[in-house]
Amino acid sequence: MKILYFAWLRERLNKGEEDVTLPPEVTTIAGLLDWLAGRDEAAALALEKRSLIKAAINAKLVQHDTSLVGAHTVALFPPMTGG
Amino acid sequence: MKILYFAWLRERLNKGEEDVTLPPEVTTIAGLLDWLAGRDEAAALALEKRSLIKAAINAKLVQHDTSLVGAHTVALFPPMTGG
Amino acid sequence: MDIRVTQDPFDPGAESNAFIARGAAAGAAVTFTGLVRSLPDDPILTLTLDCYPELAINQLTGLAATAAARFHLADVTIIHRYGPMQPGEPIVQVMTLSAHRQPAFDAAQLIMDHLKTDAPFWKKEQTAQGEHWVEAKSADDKAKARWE
Amino acid sequence: MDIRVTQDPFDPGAESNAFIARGAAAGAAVTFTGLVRSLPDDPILTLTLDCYPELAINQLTGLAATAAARFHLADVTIIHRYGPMQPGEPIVQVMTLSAHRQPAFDAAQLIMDHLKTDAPFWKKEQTAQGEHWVEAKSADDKAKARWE
Repeated sequence: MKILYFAWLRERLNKGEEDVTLPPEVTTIAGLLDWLAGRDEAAALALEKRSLIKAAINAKLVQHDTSLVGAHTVALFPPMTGG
Repeated sequence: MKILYFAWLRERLNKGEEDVTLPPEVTTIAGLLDWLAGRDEAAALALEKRSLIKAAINAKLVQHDTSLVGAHTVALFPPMTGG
Repeated sequence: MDIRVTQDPFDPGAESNAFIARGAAAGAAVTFTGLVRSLPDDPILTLTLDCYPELAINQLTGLAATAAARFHLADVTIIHRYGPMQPGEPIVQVMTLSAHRQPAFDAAQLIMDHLKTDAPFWKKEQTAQGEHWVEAKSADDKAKARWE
Repeated sequence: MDIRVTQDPFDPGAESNAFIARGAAAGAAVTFTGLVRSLPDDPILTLTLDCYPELAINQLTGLAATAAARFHLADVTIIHRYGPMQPGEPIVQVMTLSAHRQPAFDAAQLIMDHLKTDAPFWKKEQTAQGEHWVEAKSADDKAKARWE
């Protein structure tokens, strides 16, 4: 599964994307965030305030409790500030 | 004093403007409308519905009870439909 | 502030660009363009606007100044054509510039809502059935009243 | 309907003219142009927008379709740039076309109010003091909520 990072999340994690193989117990966006945060301290810090992390699966906006079934691309990013 | 007519008022009166010399008892827009309506039948008909006649004195919108003192140009016209 | 009442056609996009170029750093520009409408069931051949230019300039200038003060606009432009026009041609353009989008939208709407009933223009439609003066709409009075 | 997410600069007036030319007989066109703002007390040197283009196209397409259906638009176009930009340059342009001015105004505002919080763009401002990511504003959530 591919993960994309945007804006300050990309900068704090120092990467725009990565390919990951998830353990079977990671089944939702919330689970993915926990798993990512547990990998290293930079991720733990960047993902600390979960309310500031938004997510998309396969280029569709989703909630944190959305299932990862069928997800080939997950994007994680802060609240939008365009326009 | 010059009087200007616009839109269907100009067409019904068959003139865009005229110079008039008012009798001393005509002192307001309402008085002017009465006086014009009394001159001929076309004017009486065109000015019949007074609520459809709007007026300006010296290129400023006025009410029917506004005094004609200082008026060098009076414009009479139907409700506006621009934009 | 730029107020124009003219018989000449104008280029909506070129006017927008010139307006924006004067104060782009403000941030938010709203443009309303009113065009000669043509209904499929009774196509308009020509729309002719009668106008009292001197009063129109006075009214539009007052309206632009009111909107600029109320909504703290960085700039405002009103262009209104009169004379004969064809379907699709621009009749009126209102442009507002502000630091934020909401005041720019509100100002453009306030100007249009007042312009409809307060600026001395009168529309005459010519169709295959003949010609007639457009009647003033009570909806336009209501649209204006919401700003009071 | 035309949705564009692009790194290339665009010409606001040329886009308005092309939009109007496609359906001018509708009558009322509203254009909102958002430009790179620059505050006098801390001038912005460069504004850089990060973007997730695939999601942006999905979100803007959905938003345009929602607005078009709700306000019976004749046409709608959204253009949004990303990448580095200078003060005064256009970031976003929303254009709506309708038979009447009120739906055209409402649709353009609904699109902008949703776009601010729902389209995946992120602004980073570079000033003499350094660079920082713009924070999301609660005012933007409120502006969106009024359409619910």
